[in-house]
Amino acid sequence: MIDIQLKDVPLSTEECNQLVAFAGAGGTVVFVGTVRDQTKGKKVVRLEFEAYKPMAISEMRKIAEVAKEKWSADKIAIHHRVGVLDIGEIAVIIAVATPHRKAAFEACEYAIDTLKETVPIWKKEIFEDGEVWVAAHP
Amino acid sequence: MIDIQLKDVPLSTEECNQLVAFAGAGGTVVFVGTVRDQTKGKKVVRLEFEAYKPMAISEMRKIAEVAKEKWSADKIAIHHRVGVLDIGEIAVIIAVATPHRKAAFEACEYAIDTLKETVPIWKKEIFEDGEVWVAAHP
Amino acid sequence: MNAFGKYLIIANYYFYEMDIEILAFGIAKDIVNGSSFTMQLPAESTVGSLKAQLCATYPDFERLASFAIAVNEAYRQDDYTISDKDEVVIIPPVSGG
Amino acid sequence: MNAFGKYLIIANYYFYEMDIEILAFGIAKDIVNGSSFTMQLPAESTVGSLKAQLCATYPDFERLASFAIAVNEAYRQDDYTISDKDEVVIIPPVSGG
Repeated sequence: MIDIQLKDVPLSTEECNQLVAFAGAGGTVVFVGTVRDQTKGKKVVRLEFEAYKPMAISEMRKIAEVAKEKWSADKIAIHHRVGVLDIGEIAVIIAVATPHRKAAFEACEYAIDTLKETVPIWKKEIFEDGEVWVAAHP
Repeated sequence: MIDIQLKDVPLSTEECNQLVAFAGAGGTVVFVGTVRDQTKGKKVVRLEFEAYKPMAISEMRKIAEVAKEKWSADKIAIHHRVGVLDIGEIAVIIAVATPHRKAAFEACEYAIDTLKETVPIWKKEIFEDGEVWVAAHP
Repeated sequence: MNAFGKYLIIANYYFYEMDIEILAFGIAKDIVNGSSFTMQLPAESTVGSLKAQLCATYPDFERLASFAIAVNEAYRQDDYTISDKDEVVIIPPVSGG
Repeated sequence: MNAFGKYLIIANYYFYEMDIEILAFGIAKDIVNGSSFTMQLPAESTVGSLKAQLCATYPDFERLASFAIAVNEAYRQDDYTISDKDEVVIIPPVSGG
């Protein structure tokens, strides 16, 4: 069960948890990324996420396939939000269920680390006096 | 924010996630343990969890204090269910939010590993033809 | 105090017994056939001597993967001394989570 | 085929140009001032030569922490050859999650 979604409506941890739940699970590990209220002390008003959708989905799927291959994590949900997000809203949820919980921890951490490096999604932080594409410049 | 609960009603991942969420979180890691439908191929009908309540709470609090000390994980919720659980119901949720996500993964894994070793809670598996206290015998 | 006086005091400790209320959980409840019971222990008994007496009275404790004793809501080592106002609990192998 | 004929074919490749539709996301959109644009590239251009031409036309690309090119929905190395039916996308540093 691999469930990859890019959604422009709020994400649900309950939904992701239920998607990956299976009768033989030793545990489910869920990573939840939320919108921070500040960057380097500067107040963030809101965020905008933009994705190159077909490739974002295929890159997230690749991550899930590697997790399945390497940690037998064949129950994995990766949901990412796009559009305008307010402070405290959930930007990403990664849920992994495995027979042994150690594998779920490792696969989930691999998935979020890799997502942040390879998935073509971009975050723009909007401040009171301007905006910036996160990580664009060195 | 340390939130320790022993509850005889269903646990909620949304609730735990919201309890630990804070404006500066780099990420929240949630471990969810559910009731399996079988043990060594034998069908489990339901489970019963029993706790030595005051000490279960103080031992869970100790775990949270160590996580806070070692990983600066000062936002942690540990909710454990007691009573009769059906297959698929959630037995435990551990949610940890930290400024840097690596710490949240490590603290959450430490917490569930230690909970399973030190917290005085006992699980009885009820089969169609009998019942057994899990892990009681070598 | 002379040597005889000292002996008397020791003897006094030795023969004084205390009634300890013991709580049992999980499989320990099945072994002692109840969730609490009272055990007579010599004064100044330790956790180690309580465990030995439990195993002597209920041999099923020796068949467990392990068991611990909590006194006043904390795990205690074998050398911990039990007093008669203490809350003493048998902790068979835990299986939460 | 003689040497002269071979030369002609090479010359033919060299002068043939293709119009490539390029999509831009994130800060790349701001740099090229739009979410898509058309670039004329020599036939058989590689990802490497496209990146060089992008930097020559829009010097702001050189100021990015990095940028990659995706062709047909996958990252491609500099030696990958672009054809005129390909979907070519500029991928500035990603920041999802």
